[in-house]
Formats: sequence, C-alpha cells, structure tokens
Amino acid sequence: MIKFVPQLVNLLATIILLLSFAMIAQRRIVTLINLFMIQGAALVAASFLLGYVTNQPDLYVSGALTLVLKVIFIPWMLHRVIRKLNVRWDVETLFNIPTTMLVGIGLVILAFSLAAPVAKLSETLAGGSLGIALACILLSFMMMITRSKAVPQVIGFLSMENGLIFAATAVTNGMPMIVEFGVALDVLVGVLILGVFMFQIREKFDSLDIHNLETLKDDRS
Amino acid sequence: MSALGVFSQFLALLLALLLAPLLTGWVNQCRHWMQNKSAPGVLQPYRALHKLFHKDSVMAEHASPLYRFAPYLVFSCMLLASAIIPTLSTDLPLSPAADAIALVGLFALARVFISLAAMDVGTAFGTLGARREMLVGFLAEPALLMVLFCASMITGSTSLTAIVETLAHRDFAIYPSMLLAGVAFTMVSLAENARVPVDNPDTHLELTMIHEAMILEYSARHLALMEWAASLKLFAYSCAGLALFFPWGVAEANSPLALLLALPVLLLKLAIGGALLAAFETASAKMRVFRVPEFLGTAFLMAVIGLLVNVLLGVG
Amino acid sequence: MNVLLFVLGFPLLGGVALALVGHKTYARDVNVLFSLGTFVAACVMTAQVINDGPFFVWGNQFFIDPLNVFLVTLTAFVGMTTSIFSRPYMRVEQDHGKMTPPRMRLYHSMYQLFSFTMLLGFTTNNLGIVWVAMEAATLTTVLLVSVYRTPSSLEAAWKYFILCGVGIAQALFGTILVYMAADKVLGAESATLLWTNLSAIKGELDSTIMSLAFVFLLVGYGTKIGLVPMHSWLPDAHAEGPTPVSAVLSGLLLNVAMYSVLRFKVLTDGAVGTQVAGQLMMGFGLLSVVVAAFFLSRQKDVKRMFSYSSIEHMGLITFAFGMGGPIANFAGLLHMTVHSLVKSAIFFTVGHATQKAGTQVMSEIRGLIKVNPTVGWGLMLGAMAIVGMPPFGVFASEFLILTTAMREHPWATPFLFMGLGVTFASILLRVLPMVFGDTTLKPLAHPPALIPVFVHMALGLVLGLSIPPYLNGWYVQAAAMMGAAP
Amino acid sequence: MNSMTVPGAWIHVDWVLLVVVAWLVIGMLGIVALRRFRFVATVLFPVGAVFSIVLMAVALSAAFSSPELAVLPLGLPQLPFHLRLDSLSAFFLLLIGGVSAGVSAFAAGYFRQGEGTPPGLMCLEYHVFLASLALVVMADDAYVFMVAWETMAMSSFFLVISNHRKPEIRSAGYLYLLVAHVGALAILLCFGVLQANTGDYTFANMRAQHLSPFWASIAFVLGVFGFGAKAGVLPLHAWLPEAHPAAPSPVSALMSGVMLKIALYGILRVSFDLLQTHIWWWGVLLMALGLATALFGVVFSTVQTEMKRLLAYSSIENIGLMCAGFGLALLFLSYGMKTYAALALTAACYHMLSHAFFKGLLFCSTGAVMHATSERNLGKLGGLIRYMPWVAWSTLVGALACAGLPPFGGFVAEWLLLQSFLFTTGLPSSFLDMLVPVTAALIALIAALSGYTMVKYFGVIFLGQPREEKLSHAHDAGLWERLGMVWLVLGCVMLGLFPNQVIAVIDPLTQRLVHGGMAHTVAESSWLLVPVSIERASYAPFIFLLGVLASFGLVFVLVRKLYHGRLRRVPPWDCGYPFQNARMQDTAEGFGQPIRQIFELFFRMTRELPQASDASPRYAVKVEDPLWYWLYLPVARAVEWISALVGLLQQGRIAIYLLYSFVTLIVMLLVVKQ
Repeated sequence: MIKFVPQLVNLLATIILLLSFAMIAQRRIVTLINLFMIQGAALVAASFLLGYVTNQPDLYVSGALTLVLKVIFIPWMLHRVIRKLNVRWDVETLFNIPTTMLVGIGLVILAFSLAAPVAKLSETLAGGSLGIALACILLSFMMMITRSKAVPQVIGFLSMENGLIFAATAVTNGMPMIVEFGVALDVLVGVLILGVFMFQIREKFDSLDIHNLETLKDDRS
Repeated sequence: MSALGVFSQFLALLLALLLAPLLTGWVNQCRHWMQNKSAPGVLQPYRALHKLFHKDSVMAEHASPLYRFAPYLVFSCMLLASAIIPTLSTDLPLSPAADAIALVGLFALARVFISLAAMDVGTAFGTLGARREMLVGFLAEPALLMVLFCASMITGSTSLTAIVETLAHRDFAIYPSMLLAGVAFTMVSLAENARVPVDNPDTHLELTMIHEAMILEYSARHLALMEWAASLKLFAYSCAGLALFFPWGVAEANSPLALLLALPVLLLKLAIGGALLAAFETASAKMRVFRVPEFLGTAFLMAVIGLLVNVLLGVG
Repeated sequence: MNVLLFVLGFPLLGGVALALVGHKTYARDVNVLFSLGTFVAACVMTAQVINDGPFFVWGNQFFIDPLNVFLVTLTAFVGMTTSIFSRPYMRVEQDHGKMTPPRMRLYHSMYQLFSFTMLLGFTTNNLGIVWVAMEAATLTTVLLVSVYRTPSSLEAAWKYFILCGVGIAQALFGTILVYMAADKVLGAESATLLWTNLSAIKGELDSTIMSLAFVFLLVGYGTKIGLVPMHSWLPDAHAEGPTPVSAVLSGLLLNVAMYSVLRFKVLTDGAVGTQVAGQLMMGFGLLSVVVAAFFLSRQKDVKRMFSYSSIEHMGLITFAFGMGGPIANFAGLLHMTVHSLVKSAIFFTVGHATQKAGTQVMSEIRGLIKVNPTVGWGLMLGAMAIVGMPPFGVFASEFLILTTAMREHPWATPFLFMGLGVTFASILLRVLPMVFGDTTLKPLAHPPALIPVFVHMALGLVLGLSIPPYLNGWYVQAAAMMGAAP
Repeated sequence: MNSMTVPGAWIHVDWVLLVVVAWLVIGMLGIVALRRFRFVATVLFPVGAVFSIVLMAVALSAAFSSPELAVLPLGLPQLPFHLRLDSLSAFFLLLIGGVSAGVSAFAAGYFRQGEGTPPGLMCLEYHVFLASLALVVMADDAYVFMVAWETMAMSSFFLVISNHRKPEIRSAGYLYLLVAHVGALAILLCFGVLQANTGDYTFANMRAQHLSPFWASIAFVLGVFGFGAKAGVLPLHAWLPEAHPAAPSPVSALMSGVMLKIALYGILRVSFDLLQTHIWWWGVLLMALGLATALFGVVFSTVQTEMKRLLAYSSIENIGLMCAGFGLALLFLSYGMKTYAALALTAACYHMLSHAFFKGLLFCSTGAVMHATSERNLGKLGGLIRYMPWVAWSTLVGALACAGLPPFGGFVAEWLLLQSFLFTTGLPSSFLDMLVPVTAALIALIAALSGYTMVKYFGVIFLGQPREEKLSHAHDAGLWERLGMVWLVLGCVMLGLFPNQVIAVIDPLTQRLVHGGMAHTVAESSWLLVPVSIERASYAPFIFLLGVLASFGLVFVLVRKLYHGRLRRVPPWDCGYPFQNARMQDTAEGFGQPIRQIFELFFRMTRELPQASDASPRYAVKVEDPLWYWLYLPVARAVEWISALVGLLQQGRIAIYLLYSFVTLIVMLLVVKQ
C-alpha cells in the first residue's frame, strides 16, 4: 500500500493541476465554484492521505480546516453571493481562452523546471509535487489577471491559496499548527470581507464588473 | 631718487604742460596747410585758453558738484599720465607709482569722469556723446593695453621706464610683433584723441561728434581745462608712441648730457609725428559711428595677434 | 507576567472594547488612551532591552531584540500621536457627514487592531506568524481605507486587497520554501520556523531553495513595501483613506513589510553567500526611487503626491539595505525612523490643509500661512525635511547613503541623483504656492492638533543634529545584527 | 566648545563660535519680538553688526596664527561636528564679518513694516543666514559642511521670498533653491569620492587620501559643478539674476557680496586643499569656464534696464574673473610654479574681498533708491544726485571700484590678475602659452565693458534730469543706512589704498594652499605694490592718489589765483529747440544699444519695431538669456515627457497591475534560475 502512496499523491496533484486548467477555461461562475470545491476536496484527500502515511495528526487537522473552509463554507457563501447578486456569467475574459491555455502550458513548464532542482533535495514522499503546486499558483495568478469580474477573481485568489496549502502539505508535511490556524483564520476573515465588499461594490456600481474599478488613474487627476 | 631724477621729472611735467597746446596747434597748422586753408598760427591754442580762462563760467542751474570738479580731475589725470610717460628721460621718480596698466587705468578714469560730467546736465547731446565715448573706450582701452603688453612681453616688464630703457638701449633688434602693435596703437590713438576718421575735432555735427558733444555744456575755465586736458592727452599718446616705437634718444638715468640732447630729439620726433598725423587726417574720411567698433576691433585684434607672434617667436 | 503582554494586550483589548463603544463621542479619547498605554508599555520594554539585552517570551515564540524593539517603540509612538491627531480631524469629518457613528466604531476598533497586528509582526519570532500578522494588517487596513464607503475609496480598497493579497500569497510560498529548507537541516521538530533557530543555522540552508524563496518573499512583501512595479495599490489606498490612516500606512505599515524582508535577507545572505539578495534589493530600490520621482512630478492630489514620495523613500531604504555594510544599514534604519516621523507629520498638516480647503487638489490649496501660520510652516518645514534638507534627519541618512554609494556602487549614483533632484523639484514646486501667497481657505470650527506635528519635526531635527547615544546603540546593534555584508 | 589645542584656553575658534551663537540668539530674540518692529530694527540688527565687527577682529588675528581645531558634541554619532580655523577660513571669516557689519547696519534702517514676512522672522532668517555662512567656512568634516551649506541655502531662500505675495518672487526663490540643491547633491557626491570608502568624513582624512587621477578628476568636476551652481558659474547662473532682484536689498547685498564667495571658498577648499593631486587641464577648464562666465555676465549687465538685475549680472562677471584666477593658479600649481600660483591666487582673493565690499555697497544703494523712489526701473530714474547726495556719492565710489578704476580696490585686483597672466609665458606647454594673450585680452575687454556698465548705472540713476515727476521729492537715506554705506565705502577705499597690508593678510592663505606667497616681496617695499621685482612691475595707489589730488588742488588754486572763480547759473542750452524735456535724455536701453548691436549673437532678442503707419509708434526690445532656452527648458520638458510616459503605467486596471507583479515574479525567477 505504502508504495502506492507517492503515485496516489502525484495523482491527486495532477488532478489539482487539471482543475486549475479547467477553471481557466470555464466561463460559467457556478461551475467555477464547483470546480473550486472539487479542487479543495482533492486537497483534503491529499492531506489526509499524507497524514495517514506519515502519521502526523497535524495534517489531519489542516485537512479538516481545509474541508470546512474550502469545501463547505466558502463555496456555500459564494453560491449565496452570486444568487443574491445574480451574476452567473463571466462572459468576456480579457484574453481569449485558447491563448490563456497556451500561456498556461508555458507556465507549467517554467514551474517544473524551477522546481526540479528543489524537488530532488526534498526527501518527503511527495516532494516531486512541488512543481505542480507552483504551477497551480502561477495558473491561478494568471486566472486572476484574465478575469474581468469580481467573483472569478476571488475564486482565482482562493485557488491560489489551495496551491499554497498543497505545497505546504506535500512538500513539508504541513506547517506548524499555529501557522495553519493563523492562515485559516486570515482566509476566513478575508473571504468574509470580500463578500461584504462585493455587496458594497454592487450597490455603488450596480454591477460586479471590475471595469468600473478603473477610475483611479494617474492622468493628472 | 637722485636730484637729477627729480629735476627730469619736473622738466617732463613742465614740458608736457607747455608743449601740449603747441602740438595741437602744430597739427592743426599742418592740416590747414595741406587743405590749402590759411592757418590760424601755431600759438592759436594758447590764445584760446587764455581767452577762455578770462571769461565768466556759465553753468546749467541744476548741474551737480560732480559737473564742476570733473574738468579739474580730468586735467590732473592727464597731467599725471604725461608725468609717468618717459618723454625726455627714463629716470622718473613718479614712474614706479604707476606702470602701463595703471596708465591705461588713468586714461579710463578720466574718460569715465568726462562721460559722467556729460550726462550730468541731462541734455540729449551730452548723454549721446557719453555713450559714444564709452563705446570707443571699451574697445580702445583693451587694445591699448594689448599694445603695451606686446612691449612688456618683449622687455619682461610692465613699468614704462623699464620698457623704454630696454627698448632704447638694448642692442637693436627687429620685433615683427611691434609692427602690428604700432599699427594698432596708431588706430587707437586716433580714436582716443577724437581724430578723423573716428571723430572730427572741429565740427559740431550731431551725427558724428563725440568729444565735442560731451563738453558742449562747458564754458570758460572749465572748457579751457577740458581742452587743455585733451591736448595733454594727445601729447601723452604721442610721447608714449614715440617712446615705444622710436625710443632712441630718450636719456637714461643720471646722464645730464643725454638729457640735454633728448629735448631737441623729442621736438623733432613730435614735429614729424604731428605732420604725419595731419597728413593722415587729411587723407582719410570720417567714418560712420557704427563702423567705429569695427575699426577699433581691428586694432584690438592686431594687438592680440602681436602678442601671439611674440609667443610664437618665443620673445621675452 | 511579561511587559510584552501589555504591548500586545492594550491594542487587542482596545480593538475589542472600541468595537463595542467606538461610536460614542468619548471613543476618541479611549482610542488615545489605549494608544498611550501601548506606547508606555513599549517604552518599558525598551528599557528592559537596553538593560538586559534581547530576550525570549513564551517558549521563544516571541523574540525581542534591538532591531524590533526600536521599531515597536516607533510604531507605538506614531500610533499614539496619530490617534491624538485623529481626534479633531475625525470630528471635522463627522461634521462634514463623511463619517457616521457605526463607521466611527469600525474606524476606532480597526485602528487598534491594526496597531496590534503590526506589533505582533514585529515581536513574533515565528516567520509564519509574521506572515499571518502581515495578512491581518492588510485586512484591517482594507477596512480602514474603505471606511468612507465612497466609490473611489471602495475601488482603492479593492485594489489594495487583491494586489496585496496576491503578493502576500507569494510571500507565503516563500515562507513555505524556507520552511522546507529548514526542515532538511533541523529535521521535523516544530521549531523550524523560529527566526532565531534559523539564523543560527543559516549557513547550512540550501542555497537554491533560499534564493528561490527570497524571490517570492521579495515580490510578496515588496508589494506591501510598495516597491515599483508592485506599488500600484499604494497611491490609491493612501489617497482615498482617511488622513490618519494614510499617516500610519505610510509611516508604519511599510516599515513592517521592510522589517520582514530584512529578516529574510539575513537568512538568504547567510545561505547563499553571494550578494544576490542585496543586488535584487538595490535594483528594486533604484527603480522605485526613479519611477516614483517621475510619478511625483505629475501629481495634482496632495496625498497622492506624498504617497509617491513614500514609495521613493522606501526605495531609498531598500537600496541602502541592499548595499549592506554597517554604514548603509545604519543609514537605512535611521531613514526608516525619520521617514516615519516626518511623513506622518506631513500627513497631519496635509490633513488639516485639505479640510480647510475642502479638497485634496493642490492647485486649490493656497496661502496656508495666511489662514493658519503654524499649519503652513509645519507643511513647509515638513516638505523641506522630506526632500532631504538639513538639519533634519532625512538628510543625515541620505548623506550616508549617497556618499557610501558613490564609492561602492558608482553606477547607481546618477539614478539616485536624478531621482532626488526630480523629487525635490516637484515637491517644492507644489508645496510653495500651497504655503505662501494669497489664500483661498477658510478657518475651521475645531482647532487643529498640531502638537504631534511639531513633536515629530523636533524629533526629526534631533535625529539630524545629535542622535542620542542609546538610540545610536540600537542602530549600531541592529545594523550589526543585519550582518555586515562583504 | 572644547578645543583641542589648548584645553580651557579661550582661543579664536571659541570667539568665532561665540559670534555664531550670538547671532543665533539674536535671531531667537527676533522670533520672541515677532512684530515689535522698532525693537528689531534699532536694537537687534545693530547688535548683530557689532558682532560682525568682533568676528572681523578675531579673523584678523586668526589669519596669522596656526590652525585651531574644535569638536562640537553634535552631528552623527561617529561623526561629531569638527571645526577648524585655518588661514583660509580666517580670510573668509574676515570677508563675512567686514561686509555683514555694514550690511547689518544698513538693514537696521532698511527693513520697513509691511507685507510679507514679519520683521522678527526676517531677523531670525537673516542671522541664521550669517551664522551658517560662518559655519560653512569653519567646517572640518563633510557632514557639518553640508548641514551649514544647506542651512545657508534654506535661510537665504526664505529671505528671498520674504515678499511672497508676488508669484514671480516665489518662482525666483524656487529656481534658486532648486539649483542650489542640485549643486548640493553634486557636492555630496564629491565628498563621497573624497572619503575614498573609508567611512571617515573628516577633512583631515580626505587630505590623507591619495586618489587616482581618474577619481580625483571626478571629485574635482563634481565639486566645480556643485559649487559653481551656487556661485553662478555658466551655465548654472540662471537663478542669480532672478533671485537677487527678488530679495530685499540687504539680503541681495549679502548673497552677492558674501554667499557667492563662500561658494568659491568651496572650490578653493576642495581643489587646493582636500585634493592632493592637481592636473593641468583642471586649471584650463576652470579658466575657460570663468572667462565665459565673465564675458557673458558683463555683456548681459550692460543691456539690463533693471537696477538689481544689472548688478546681478555684474556679479556673475566678477565671479567669472575670480574663477579664471583660480584656474590660472591651479595651472601654475600643476606645473609646480609656486610663486606665480601664489600671485594668481592672491589676485583672485583680492578680487573677492573688494567685490564683496563694492557689490554690497551697490546693492545697498539700490535699496536706498528703491525706498526713496519705489522705482527699480532705470528708465524711470535720473537726477537723484541732487536729492540724495549721500547715496549718490557713496554709490560713485562703489561704481568706480566695480569699474576697476584706480585708485580703488577693484583696480588692484585686476592689476594683479593681469600681472599674473603676463607671467604665464614660460609654461612647459606651448599650447598653454598661446592661451595667455587671448585670456589677457578677454580680461581687459571685460574690465573695460564693466566700466561701460558702471557709467550707465551711475549716470542713468543719479545724473541728468529726473525722468519722473515723483523723483523730485525723493529723500536721502536714513542714519543707519548711511552708516552702513559709509562703512562699505571705507572698505572699498582702504582696499584700494593699502594693497600691501591686505596682501599681508592674504599671504598666509596662499602659503597654506600653494606653499608660496607675496609677503616677502611686499614687505620690503613699503609704499610700492611689487608682485615680484621692482623692474618687473610696481604700483603705488597711495602716491597715485596723492599725485592726482595734488595736481587737482594746485590747478584749482592756480586757476582761482591767476584768473577768477566767477560763475553764472542759467538754464542749459536747448540747442535752439525749446520743447526739450527730461524724457528726451538717453534711456537705459539707448545707452546699452551699441553693445546690444555688437554682441548680438549673445542675446535672444525680440524686437517690436514701429511702422510708419502706426498711430502711436512704439519701439520695444526684449533681451533674454538664450541658455534658458537651450538648457533649462529642454531639461524641464524632458522631465515632463518622461513623467508622462511613466504616468501611463498607472492606468487603473487591476488586471494590468496584477500583470506587473506576475511578470516581475516570472522575470526574477528566471534571473535566479541562472
């Protein structure tokens, strides 16, 4: 069983990467949230698995945190938000999807090439998946750049956090507990604030289109 | 300073005072002859001065004290100038007090005061004359200075007596730079002494006059002093020129005999110089005021080129 | 029973308390009181450090050393003066109807929580907690910036949140990499994110990972420092929030970010051995100085202009630390201190000026010294100080930085020259007519609180003319702690 | 104030510090008595003047004593304020004290109630300015130097804009401060080079460093740039003709008379004292700069129609001459010709001293005239010699000195300068030898032109008939103003008549900087000023003056004795045209017109010529500084252009901002990957 674990972790890693790509490609916000939820689930699975194998209770805890936050609470809240503000579509992206995909592949290659020397050094089970984590981070970064509505941007931001957590879990078998808690707390508060914000933005600009948020320029104003 | 020195100094002063009007008279005389006019006589300037001194002075009611003492100051400046230029002998106790540069400074001082006096009354003519005078001056002064530097580069000194001594009693040598300097000096002295082609001493034509315009308001003793100062200036320039370019015959220190000999030589040289000046004036035509800067600029450049030639030939 | 408890406890408590009563009229004074308490506690702690050197608190989760204790005191001090300044200021804002009681409550409690997060970030020994504190600081300040609820303030806050959130995320990845590197050396026991332990073994950390990590950390925390080109959020956030918030943002938050970068720089230098970290920092510093200078020259909004000047000064500090060496580090620390003091003082005066004029557009603020000479001279002297006119302290540090750079990195001096020159020209060009000439302004109901301004200026003057020996002791130790780079 | 040489003993440094502190205290008192004008005017300023005299006395005795050190417990921790009083500083302290004494006395009568800065604040700024001047020359490490230097700039800036309601005055002050600060940055970098990476900023250490020619040249060029900016050397002169007219007259007097010299002090300190190596082209560079500046300045000053602008340009000219002198001294020094270097340096220093006095005097007189007539445009003045004789006659002295006429200070300086140029023959390089005649010619030309300018200045203001009605009730200067001006007049005269004594004071300076001096040659010839040997050249202003005066008196008496002194006053001759009026006199423009024609290519002129058909024909000509268009505006435009480009970065779209961070991250990752 043990000898399958690395493959399993790598499999989960690949799934996460796949999901990031899927998110880049996806236009419907509801689906986007669902994809995000699945990504969180995969993350949870990975951390539980590693926790079981390296029998570190910390990983269970962090997995649980992720479960509660990323799989249950945040998706629920996002769903609620979009229902309230009824924004279902993020029709126009700033760049068209295929281009974004191509750039994304380039990023993956870069990430792997960066992670390769580091991964060799790591003696944890899933050290090799550092590259994937980095790739996820960069991809979600790019997603944030390309999306023109507030909600997808936030989702991109959160999936970037997923990537980070995965990196922490896979590469270093989890950060110290206190840090985990702090991070979780920050994410929670952050999401709450974002939710509030979206309502306020909506009420000021009666749309979540961030093209409205381009008044503060530097044209001598 | 030896007794002889003091004596020769006084002699030089006296000579300048007395001979200056004579020189002016002589130049006018020659010019009239060459222009086939009947000449008023060589002594005419003395008579004019005498007459002027006798008259009551008439002065603008709002003329300031500066206007009144300017003639005295100008006169004494010229006096001092002719005192430090070696005319008869190079043994002048006063000459260490002022060298070539100081001589130029002295002329400049006189010029500034005469111009200020001209501006004082505030008639249109006076200021016009002052402006033109300064225009002439700001090019003539450096030109004159450069001429003197030419000499002092050769002789390695700026003290006039030293220059003349070396030029006169060093074994004879030809300095091409001095040729240029000589031409420059002639042009400068024409301009400085209000001579044709720069100015015409005996017309009152507002288009052209410079010196006359400045002293237009003066009368009687003040005018006399101004005129006398003018002729002193002419005398001083001529003596300086002679001393620089034809220094032979000027007596050295403590040689009374040479001193006796120097006087006739000087008179001769002056006579010839005056005649030449008159001839030049007759031959040339008055130029427009705006061409004066070009004229003097040429002089200035020549003098500088003279200096450069000195350096080039490694003289001094 | 440690004094640190009070240093952290006062603001935390204040945050909670003001969350309940922040909308009352006396809340302003409560705010001041808590800040004052924090400051006193910080002073006591300082005294301890001066007497018996660095010490750990609570199972070495917290570590107080000369470097952070003086930053703590500085933060507490500026926090206090700013709260004093905000009393009349916020009163006027309320009169103008820009603030409502619930917003006042939010403002006050967030103000305290914000200073708590900063102090936490300074004092903690755990690099992970540093990250947490930074993120928390971001969140609190986001709320502070958006407190007016105007479209522009919302926009500014949104940008601030997204950009800094992303940046911070990079920083977290960097931290994870550091953790990974440490993990290999120290094994799996949980103390591996404690800075003290790390710096003990920094020589053995793997250089590849560390350099990779430093890139992420620099980009991440650099976003919060406001280094060009990650600076874009800064002018918006500073210009749109309430002036006291601009003051603490410029004066303090940037310092926290800088501080954390420094902590990591020490580790990276130790691990990599080459100057790579320093060179990166110098590059970013120069870029920030020059670009910010040119931005500055085209601003019309006074607060935007001075926030760009903050970017420029942060660039200068980054450059100084990048150069390394005892003198440059000393200069950097000095510059951090003086910049906090002077810049916050400037924002105080600017706040009053803008309230008098009813606008932040500089061309409509004229002749301050006619209406209120003290504000006018305050702004004038502040501007003089910030552009590096002696005898103010900014000059002292710029003197050291420039002279050191001239011989160690001559290639950099033309850029510094250009940057400083353009900054000087632009700031004075705008400030002179604001201060002098005929006026367009009207006096206000509430007298301005100018004691903070002149206290800050006086301190800046002292730092320029004669640095007190104990303070100097701090600087020297701290500079040494950052390691004299080769 | 603990002093190193004799602990406890009360030495020169302490006295100077006493004066500095006293000035600061006076300034503070001014703040205390912010609006009590009479107290400030009649107590504080005169007391300040007294301390100036004290400073002068101290400096005189300090000039001949050995250098003294002092360390103040101020400044950076590792770097307390080091002060040093050597012969160089002493000379400049003498200059500061001498001029400021007169100017302060004048200021006591000058400052009036009214617009702009309250008198007390003015008093503070003024005395802080004085104190910083004194500190700059005392400084013995880079930090205190820069602190004093910038304090000087800042205080003078506030003085300049003291009447800040006028926008043009504000912009003048702005330009001034900007140029000064850019210069200061250059100076800072210069010190950065000089400290040679030792981290020790004391001048003593800098003297000890031996820089490679490359670095030394960089330091020199930076220094010349920085200090030149403050001194108004081409092409960084543009602030000067703006700031001087903007400032109140006593302030312009101090700035032009003293502050510019302090800038030159910086050049001296750096290039002769701190730098150990001297390279010949430095001298040539400085000489070329100086001559260009001088010619530019004098040509512009002749065509000015505004009193103070005219004087400001003439200051530029004099600064240029001094720089030329320094350059020559450097040239000689680099070839080890110490005596000649000493001669050139002495000439330059002499010029500094006399310029300080006569320019201070002239600026004060403009102040008095402006108070009497509230008119600064030459075209509207005239005939004032009859209404304000005190001002007129003292101005005459100043003008003659400025025109470089014997027997005043200006002439001695120019005389020495020309002498030193004459000696340049015999330099090892023939190319340099060729340079000499040209430079000498230029200097002569410049001197003559300044004569032209001064005749215009004095003649148009004080002579002729009043061009405006109101001038006829102009009042003469008050008591304090007269006192100050008389003091400065005395300075000019003394400098003119007793060159040997002055040179004796300058000698220690030259001994220190170029290890050569003229004291010995001067000492043995009591009345004659003899630079090298009596055969070479000599000048005795006193005898000179005696000669002129004696013949003056003699002629006067003789004329009276032999003839008479009768005088009739009548209206001037109207040339047969009875409708003449005062407006028909030559205007200032008219007086400058020939120069404007001759040097046309110097100027950027815009003429407005009348047409034959004009109902009311008018002629106007505007003369501007071409450098402003060739240098300053392009720089400003470049900055605007770049900042416009940079501004594009900040265009509001959050996606773009994210992209910046993203790209930065990627790039840096690639960088460290290598």
